Amino acid sequence: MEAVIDIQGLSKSFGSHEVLKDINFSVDKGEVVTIIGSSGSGKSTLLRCVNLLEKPSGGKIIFNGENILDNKHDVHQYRRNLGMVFQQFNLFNNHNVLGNCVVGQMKVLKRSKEEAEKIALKYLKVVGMDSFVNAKPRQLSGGQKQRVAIARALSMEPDVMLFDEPTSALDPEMVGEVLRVMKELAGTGLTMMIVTHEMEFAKEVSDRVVFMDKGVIAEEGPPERIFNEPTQERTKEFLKRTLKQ
Amino acid sequence: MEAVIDIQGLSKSFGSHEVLKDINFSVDKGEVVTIIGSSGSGKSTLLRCVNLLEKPSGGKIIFNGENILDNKHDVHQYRRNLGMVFQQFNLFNNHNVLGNCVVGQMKVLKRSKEEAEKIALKYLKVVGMDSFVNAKPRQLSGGQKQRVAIARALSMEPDVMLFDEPTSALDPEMVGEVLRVMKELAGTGLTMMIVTHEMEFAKEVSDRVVFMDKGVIAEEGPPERIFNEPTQERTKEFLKRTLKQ
Amino acid sequence: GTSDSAGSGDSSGESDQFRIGLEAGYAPFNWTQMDDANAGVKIDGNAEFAGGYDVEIAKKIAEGLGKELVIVKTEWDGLVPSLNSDKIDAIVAGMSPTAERKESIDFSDNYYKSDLVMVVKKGGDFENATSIQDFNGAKVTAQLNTFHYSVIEQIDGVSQQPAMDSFPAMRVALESGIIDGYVSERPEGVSASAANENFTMVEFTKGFETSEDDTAIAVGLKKDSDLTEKINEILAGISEEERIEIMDAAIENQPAAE
Amino acid sequence: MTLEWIFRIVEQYWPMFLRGAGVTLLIALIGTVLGGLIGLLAGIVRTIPTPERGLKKIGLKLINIVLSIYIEFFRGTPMIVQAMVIFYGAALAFGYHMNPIIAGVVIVSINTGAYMAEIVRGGIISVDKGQYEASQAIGMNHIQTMMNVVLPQVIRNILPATGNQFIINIKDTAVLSVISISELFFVTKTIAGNNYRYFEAFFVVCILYFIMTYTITLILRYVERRLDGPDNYVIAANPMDTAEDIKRKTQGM
Amino acid sequence: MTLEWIFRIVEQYWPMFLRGAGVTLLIALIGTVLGGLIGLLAGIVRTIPTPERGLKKIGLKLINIVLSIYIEFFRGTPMIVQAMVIFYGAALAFGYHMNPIIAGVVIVSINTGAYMAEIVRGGIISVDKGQYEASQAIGMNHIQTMMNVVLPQVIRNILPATGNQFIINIKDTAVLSVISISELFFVTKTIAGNNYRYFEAFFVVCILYFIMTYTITLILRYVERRLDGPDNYVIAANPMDTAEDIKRKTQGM
Ligand SMILES: Nc1ncnc2c1ncn2[C@@H]1O[C@H](COP(=O)(O)OP(=O)(O)OP(=O)(O)O)[C@@H](O)[C@H]1O
Ligand SMILES: Nc1ncnc2c1ncn2[C@@H]1O[C@H](COP(=O)(O)OP(=O)(O)OP(=O)(O)O)[C@@H](O)[C@H]1O
Ligand SMILES: [Mg+2]
Ligand SMILES: [Mg+2]
Repeated sequence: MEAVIDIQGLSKSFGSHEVLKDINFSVDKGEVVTIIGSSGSGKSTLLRCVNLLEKPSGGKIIFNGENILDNKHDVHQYRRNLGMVFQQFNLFNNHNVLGNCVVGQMKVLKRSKEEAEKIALKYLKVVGMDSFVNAKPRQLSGGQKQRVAIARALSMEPDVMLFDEPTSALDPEMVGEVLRVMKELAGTGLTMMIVTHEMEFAKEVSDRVVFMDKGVIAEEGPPERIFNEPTQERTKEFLKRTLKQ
Repeated sequence: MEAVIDIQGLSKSFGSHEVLKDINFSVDKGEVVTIIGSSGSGKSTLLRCVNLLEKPSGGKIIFNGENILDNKHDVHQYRRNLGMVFQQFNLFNNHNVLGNCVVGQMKVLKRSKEEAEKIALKYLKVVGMDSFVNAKPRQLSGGQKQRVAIARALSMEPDVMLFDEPTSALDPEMVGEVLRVMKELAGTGLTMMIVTHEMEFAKEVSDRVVFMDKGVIAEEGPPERIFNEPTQERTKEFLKRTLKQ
Repeated sequence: GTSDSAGSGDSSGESDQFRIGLEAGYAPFNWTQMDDANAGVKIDGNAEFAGGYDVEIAKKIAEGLGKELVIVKTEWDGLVPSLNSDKIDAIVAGMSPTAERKESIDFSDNYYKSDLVMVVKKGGDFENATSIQDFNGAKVTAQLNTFHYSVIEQIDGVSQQPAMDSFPAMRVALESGIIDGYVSERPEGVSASAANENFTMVEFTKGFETSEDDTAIAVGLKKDSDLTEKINEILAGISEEERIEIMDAAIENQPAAE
Repeated sequence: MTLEWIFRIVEQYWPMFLRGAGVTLLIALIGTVLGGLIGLLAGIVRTIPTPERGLKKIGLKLINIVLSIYIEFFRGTPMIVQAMVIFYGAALAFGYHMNPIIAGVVIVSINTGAYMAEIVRGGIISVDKGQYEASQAIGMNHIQTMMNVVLPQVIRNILPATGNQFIINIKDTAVLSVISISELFFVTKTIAGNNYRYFEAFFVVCILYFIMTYTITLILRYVERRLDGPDNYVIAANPMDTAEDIKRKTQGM
Repeated sequence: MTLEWIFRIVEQYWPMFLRGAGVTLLIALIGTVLGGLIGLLAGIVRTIPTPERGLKKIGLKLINIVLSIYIEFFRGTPMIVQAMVIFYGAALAFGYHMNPIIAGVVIVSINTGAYMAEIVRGGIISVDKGQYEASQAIGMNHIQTMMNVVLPQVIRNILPATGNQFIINIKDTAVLSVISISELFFVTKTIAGNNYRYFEAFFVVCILYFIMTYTITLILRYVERRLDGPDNYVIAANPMDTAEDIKRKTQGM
């Protein structure tokens, strides 16, 4: 299958602090890749590098055959293909729930107001937030914010979704629901990169699991193999502590 | 055993929107109560009412035999007995990691700088953040922030800890570690109210589980009973979806 | 300095100081200089010295009163309030004893009288005017709230421009061609044309009709001040020739003439 | 100061006072609005992320330098001097005689713009960086991000400082009398000079200033409350629908 | 305007210019600092949560009303009028003769305080509410919260607007000549009046103003960078320690 995103030798430093080191991996069209690893291992930074919110210190990101780190590349055009759900949600404070899901569609995708609202409502319904269209972000609970953030990203109908812990604030029931939606989306050919701490979730949803440790990819493979027969010492230790919990 | 916090007929409305309705329950000294329930059911609001960050619309909160909703009561004095870990962490942006854990001790508890730093480092070590003392909140990953928030609350050495999803941003391994610390703390007589979405965690850590649904306590009891033989229809449904996930 | 600061002294009549207020920026009546050349007087609470026609007259008054002269440098708008709040004993600042001013303060007898002139551009259409009527059609203005402005309407067919806030503004306006001339008094006109080669002063053989109150200048005093009488006596002792002499010396000594 | 004189002055000169106040308000209002727009524009430009490419980078750098010079120059020199240089300078250099009111509006706007640019900068700093990133992540370009997400939040935060600026403008227009604009302060000086009732005339003008500035304060407070929106929100369908209910309802989807 | 005259004026009068600039800078500096403190204090007071208890509630309400009157009154009236009322009024009414410089500092501080109070209000609005709540939750009272958590963040955000205020003060001290203060602008008018070289004298003063304001800008920018701290942080022990390592190390605890 064809790689949508191909990351080659990616590295990222904050000052002298090297957070990502020589990351190599690719994601195929329609594939669901989950990224696991301990806190601070660079998972969020990796996602942020992929959509260029952080400027990588080195390496290449090949998207549809082009290196988007090339200077000639239009960043905004590229980002339209990617949706992102942030770990901190980052809902637009000056818009209500509906506005959060509509503004990008209208301004970036130039959809009409009616169309944008129809699509927004569709995805708000999926996450169970359609009755809160009028609420401002500050009036929402943690889980509600996260669901709106998911709906906002989905409303843009991107090719690739980057989820940074999309279920951290959700109750298990909602996690199940989101899982169901994601599977549906994966079925429609949506490519996904998901950072998660929920191993069950990772097992269930992913085609491939990437285990990150201290800024490098320690191991990757299909979930069955990673979870049942990890080859690396670090992975084993991480999973041991995790699973016996 | 004696109740530390006794909540009687507590209610809370935002405008016409009633978020908590006639909540009654009490927490004994040294007890660990977990609060579960779906997103938006009022769990965070309940915790926020307990430490008066939200003013309850009605009811009583009896702490050590006194109704702290009485006008005569000194709110700040009362809050010193409570520690809180926020769902959104709310680290002080103008302090570094150490400063976050030290400022309250020095200003509120009037501890000396040396003592405060010693205690802060002790708890930062517990959450594995002692090597990040110089980092500013904006330089931390999600899980790192959450761990600092936990250390900050613990540094105040309160009688009662209110945790709002203390493990949402933690990797499973860290969750295990935090769990271990909490159990230790519970052993020392610390009382805890924990909102969580992780049923495993709730099962393992709590003496009692409270299930909230649409602003009311639908059911409460020891974890074994709630998880294995729930009596309420709503609880059953919530757990069914949850557990089969 | 004579006292440590301008406001600290108690300036009641019993003191041995004669405190006068002026702008020290209205040459040749009064100006500021860096040293005590030409018998300049130290400005209170300030490192500089004041000189000019007003200062010379004030010296004579102080001498006559047997008091030490203290000069308080104050913005024009602050002079009357300073006098009325006893921060100074007198205003000796080229101030005309107009009827309106007389409502809030008293004046001594006049100690100078000047004629109105028109300051125009050298080499311009109006350089050789002799009558105010020669300014028919000219764009003329004067300083706000002065009688200079109200006499402009005596010129037939004049294009009277809005009054301006200050002499500097008028000089800029004249230089830039926004106006053709401004009404002024002789000492200012002499000085302006001496200082700026582009300006010249038109003196009229057939000039403006003015009232004595407007063209003369006098010492401003607090209402019912017991100084008024004494100062009038002293001023009476300064002859017309002596005044002209002092003014000529002032025009000659003023900083711009260097 | 007598009450009688105050009434006499008001009675006799109220049309002059009103016209003066009108001119002042007009210049200050247009000046603040245009200045605010300049400030926001400067904010947009100054936050453009530095491009990689050589030429664009140099271009942006140049624009930023020009912007800095503009801000420092107009904040750094007195408005009265700017007014004289622009008004008389234009006449002197090009023989171009501007309409004084238009010149006044231009000067006040440019001047306010320099101050507003700094106020906006402070406002942008205080908006959470996550807001910018979230907009970028859904593909907005810099201008879209600023227009739709960042600046609306900035505007709300800098409203109090903008109110200050408006009030400062109302009072600072006084220096425009130097270019023959009959604004309120100059009118008052004229009236005072007519009567030599300085105290009374300035008392009246103080009250007029106060009325203008206080009205502005009230209007801005109202705008602030409007921007904050209701503390409450309306739940579209049934109140207290939680996830389950909605799921049940939308199961068919 | 000739270069020759500029040099002559500077040569002859530089000590006067310098002394005038010194007075201006002194008053503006102290005025801005004190005004800033007043503004922060007003910010603390205005954000005190309304107490439940009757008497305290009324007391707070009263204080807030007084504060509003202060702000609206001093923003709403020209500083020159305030200066005259305070300076000459004190002498007239109580026979109390203030030192003009002290009077000037007092007036500028009070005036700046009224503006800063609004700027601080904008700054407080823009600090995330969670910061306030987190401080409250660890038992800080209102003042501790404001001093240790909220205001430090506010100060950083309002620094650009404070720079504006400083610059405005430098220029606005000009009106204090009415109470016999020989500040820079008055000094310049004097020099211009002496020589009839208005263009040259005002050119010099513009340059002096510019030097002062630009220096302030540079200092404030430096302070901003200092407050922001390094973009990087030093990891205390080994770099790239992640949770496991530390856990391993601290297992013995
Ligand atoms: N300030 C507010 N104004 C209006 N409504 C609010 C406000 N804060 C919370 N709510 C509403 O109150 C309800 C309960 O919120 P709360 O944060 O307590 O939920 P929760 O149980 O903690 O959910 P989660 O698990 O998603 O964090 C939600 O419907 C929320 O929209
Ligand atoms: N702006 C920044 N400046 C300096 N260091 C940073 C910055 N952002 C992140 N880091 C550091 O980079 C490392 C990786 O952070 P990252 O957010 O990618 O972790 P993560 O794997 O997402 O962790 P978590 O599971 O806790 O969210 C952390 O040690 C963090 O402190
Ligand atoms: Mg992360
Ligand atoms: Mg919550």
